[in-house]
Amino acid sequence: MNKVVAGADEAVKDIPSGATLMLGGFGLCGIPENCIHALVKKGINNLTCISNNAGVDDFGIGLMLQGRQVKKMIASYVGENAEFERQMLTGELEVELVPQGTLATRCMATGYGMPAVFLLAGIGTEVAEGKEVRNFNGKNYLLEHAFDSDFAIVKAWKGDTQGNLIFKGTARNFSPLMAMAGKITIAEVEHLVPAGELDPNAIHVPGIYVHRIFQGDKYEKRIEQRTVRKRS
Amino acid sequence: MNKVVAGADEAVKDIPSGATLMLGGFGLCGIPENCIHALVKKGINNLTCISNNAGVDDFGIGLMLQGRQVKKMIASYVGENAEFERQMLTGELEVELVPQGTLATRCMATGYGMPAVFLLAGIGTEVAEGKEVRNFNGKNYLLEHAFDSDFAIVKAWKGDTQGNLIFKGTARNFSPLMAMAGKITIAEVEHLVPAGELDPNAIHVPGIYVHRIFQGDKYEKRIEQRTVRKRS
Amino acid sequence: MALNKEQIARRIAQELQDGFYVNLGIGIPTLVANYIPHGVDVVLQSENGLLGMGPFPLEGDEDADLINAGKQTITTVPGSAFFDSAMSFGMIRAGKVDLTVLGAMEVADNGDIANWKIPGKMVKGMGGAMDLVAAAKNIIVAMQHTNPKGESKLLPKCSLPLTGVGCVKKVVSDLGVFDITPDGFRCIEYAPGVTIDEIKAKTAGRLIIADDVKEMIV
Amino acid sequence: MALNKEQIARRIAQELQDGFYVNLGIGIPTLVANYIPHGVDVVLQSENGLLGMGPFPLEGDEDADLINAGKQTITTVPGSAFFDSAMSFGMIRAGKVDLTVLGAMEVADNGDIANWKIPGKMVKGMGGAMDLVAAAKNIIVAMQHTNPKGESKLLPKCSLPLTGVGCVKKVVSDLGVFDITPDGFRCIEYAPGVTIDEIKAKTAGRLIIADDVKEMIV
Repeated sequence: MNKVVAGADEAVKDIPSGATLMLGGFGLCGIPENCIHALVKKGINNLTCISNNAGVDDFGIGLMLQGRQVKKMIASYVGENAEFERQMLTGELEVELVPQGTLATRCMATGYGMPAVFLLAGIGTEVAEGKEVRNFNGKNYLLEHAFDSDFAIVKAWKGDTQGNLIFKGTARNFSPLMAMAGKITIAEVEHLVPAGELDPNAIHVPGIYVHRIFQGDKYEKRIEQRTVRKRS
Repeated sequence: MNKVVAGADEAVKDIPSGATLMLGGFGLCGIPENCIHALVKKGINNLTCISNNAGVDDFGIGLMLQGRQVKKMIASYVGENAEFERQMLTGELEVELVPQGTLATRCMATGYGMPAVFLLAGIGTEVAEGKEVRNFNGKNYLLEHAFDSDFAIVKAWKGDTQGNLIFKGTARNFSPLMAMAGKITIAEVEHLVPAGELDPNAIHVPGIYVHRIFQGDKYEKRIEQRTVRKRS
Repeated sequence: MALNKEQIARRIAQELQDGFYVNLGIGIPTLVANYIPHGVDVVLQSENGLLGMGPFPLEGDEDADLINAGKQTITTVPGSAFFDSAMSFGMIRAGKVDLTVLGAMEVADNGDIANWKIPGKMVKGMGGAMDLVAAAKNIIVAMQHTNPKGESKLLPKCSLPLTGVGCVKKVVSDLGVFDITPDGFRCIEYAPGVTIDEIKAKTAGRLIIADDVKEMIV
Repeated sequence: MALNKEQIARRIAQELQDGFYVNLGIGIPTLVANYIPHGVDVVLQSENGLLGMGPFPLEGDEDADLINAGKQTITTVPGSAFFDSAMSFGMIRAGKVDLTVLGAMEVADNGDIANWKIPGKMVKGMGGAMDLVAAAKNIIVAMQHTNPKGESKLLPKCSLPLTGVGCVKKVVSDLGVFDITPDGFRCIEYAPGVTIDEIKAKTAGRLIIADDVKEMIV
C-alpha cells in the first residue's frame, strides 16, 4: 500500500486539460506549492479550480492564472489578485462565488458520500437564486450539492507512505475536506515518514482517501499579512 | 472557561426524567461508565437514549434498563441483553432501529447545524418507510434528519479544563459526534489535564462543544469478546 | 463627538460575557480583542479553523501556518484547538459561538445586512460572511453611521445586495448603540457629545429612542 | 463435497487484489483475513473506526479500547488510523472501500440481500449492515447455500425483510461461486466433489451455468 511518488511532476502527470481540481489552503496558508509549480510547468489549461481563494499575483493559484490555465474558479474570496480581476472583468475567467462554510461543507459531503445537505448560508440573498429552499423547524435552508472533483491536491505537515496525513495549525483549513473529496487525491507533505511513525489517534485524513504522496522539495510558505507586536 | 465539575453526580444533577440523552460508545467500548452509574443512582426515568447499543444486562445502558429508566431506545444493534429483549417484547420499551452509519451521520448533522442530509442506507427496505426518497445522479437516497438531544454524555481518554477532548483507539466511535450534538455535553475522561497540555493539532472535540468535564473515579473498561492468539 | 474606531471596539467589548465564545470579523471587530474587560474570560474563534486565538506574535515569532481569517499572523492561547473549515462553520451553524461581531456597509431596520458586494465594482466574494450572518445566534455590527458622503448606512432597506436577512441584533456605530427591534433601530446609548437630533438626522431607517437612553461610557 | 467455512473464506480471499481496502463482516468473512494471498497487500477496515486492523492480540495484550465491529479484541498494523463512526461510514458511502464481504440469510437472483431480521424472532438490529450493502461498491456474500432444513438460500426473491436492494455482486457458498447477473445467479465455479445437478437442485433463484464453469481451487 505504498503510495509514494517521486515528486510533484510525477504526482500531477496524468492531470489533463479540462480537469476539475480541488486545491487546499486558506489564502496562501497551507497551499500545495510544489504541485502548483508542477501544474504551471506542465502547462495544461481549461481547468476548473475549487479553492477558497485564488492566490496572489505571483504565488499560489495566481501563477496558474498568469498562464491562463484556469477556465473557471469556484471560491469564496478572490480579492487579492490583479490578474484575476482583469480576467474576470474581460470574461476570460468564469467565477462562481460560494459562501465559505458552504464551500467547506460541500467538500465534506463529497468525501462522506452525501449527495446533498441543507445549509443556512445565503438564504434571502442572490446566492439562493435558483436553489431549493426548505423549512426545517421554522428556519429556511438551501439544498446544497456535493462537488464532483477529478483531482484533489493538498499540502499536509506530515504524511506516511500509506497516505495518512496530519496538518499543522490553521494550515489545515479546507485541505482534509478536499483530500477526502478527490476521485484521485494527491498529497504533498513537509515530512514524509514510514508507515507506523504517526500516532494513529492523531491522523486527520486516513490513507484510504489519499492516492499519491511525496515530500515537497522546498516550501516558501509565504505570509500574506505579517502582523507583529514590537518586542519591548 | 473552566468547565471542570467535581464528579459524575454533579455532572448529571440537572438531567430530568423525560430527557433525551445521547450516550457514546460502541458495545461497551468507550462508554461513559461513571455517568451511567450516576444516572442509575439518581433514578430518573422516562429517558430517551440515543446510543449505538444498549449495553449488556449488568453493564452500560443495561443497568439503566434494569431500573426501568429508559422509555425509548434509538440504536443500531441491541442484541446483547436479555432484559432489553423482555422489555421490548412486553412493549415496556419503545425501540427505534437506525442503520449505524445513518445514526452516526445524524449525530454529526446536529453538531454541524445541518437539519437534514441525504443518505443511502435503507433504500428499498422497511427503514425507508415513510421517508422522503430523492434521486441524485441516478441513485436513490433517503432524507435523514438531525437528532435533537438535550444532553450528550461521552467518555474520552484525555481532556483539559476547557473541555477539549482526545479519544483513544476504537473507543472514539460515536463519542465525538455525540459530544458535538448535545445541547449540554458532559464529558468524563480518564486523564484530566490543565489547558495547554494537549496538542492543539490533535484534539478531536474542541472545548466549545463541551459544557462539563471531570475525571472518572475508576474505569472497569469491560471487554465483551476477549479474543486472543496463544503465545507460543 | 463621534467615536473613533478604537472607541467603537471598546464599547462592543462591554457586550462580552464571561464564558463567551466569540468570532470577530475583519476591521473594527478585530480591535475588540484589545478591550476585553478584566475578569471576563472569552475564547476567540477564527473561522479558518481555530479556537483560542491570541494576540499578534512578537517580531520574529511569526508562523506562516498560524493565521486568522484576515490572513494576519497570530498566536494561540493555552487550551486552543485547530480544526478544519467544515467543523468551524459547523460549530457556528449549530449555535455554539455566542457572539459574532462584523462590519457592514449597510444595515436595515429589520436586521438585514449588506457587506459583501457593490454592483459595478470588483466583487471579491463573501468569504465567510454569509455563513456567519445566517448562522450565528447573536450578531453585533460595528460600523460608521454614515458613508463618506454623509449618507446614512442605517436604512429602511438595504440598497446593496444582501449578505443576510433579519439577522443583526445590535449596531454599534460612531454615534450610538442601537438594538434591532420590530419597530426598527432602538437607540439605547448615544456617543459622548452626540445629540439625539444628530442621530435622528443621520438615521434613514425607522428609529425609536429608548426612554432610558443614556450617554455611552467608553 | 461442500466446502467448510474455512474453505469459503479461503476462496473469497482469492478475490482480494493488491492495494484493496476491505471490510470484513462478522462470521465467515472475518476468517478471510487468515488467507490473504502472499504478495497481496490489503488494508482491513473495521466500521467502528479503524483502518489497518491486525490479528487478534497475544494473550495478555488485549486492550479494551481496541475492538472490531464484532466487539472482539484486535490489534493494529503499522500505518493504521482511527476515526469516528461518521467518517467510517462516510468513506464507505464515498466508494473508498474496494470490497465488502458479508454474511447473509438470503440472497435473491437480482442481488437483493436479507441478513438482519426474522419476523417473529427477537430483532437485534441492522448494525452497519444496511449502510454497508447500500453504499459499498463491491459486495461479496459468504454463506451456506441452504438452511438447516435443506432449503435454498439463493432465491428468486427474498422472503425475509431486506437489508439492501440489488447490491450483491457475487456469492461464495459451500457449493460454488456465483456472479449476480441480469439473468440471475451465474455459476462460475463448483466446489470439489459437488455436481452441477446438486447446485441446480439447491438453487431456487434463476441459475445459469457459465460455459467455462470449473472446479474451484481451494
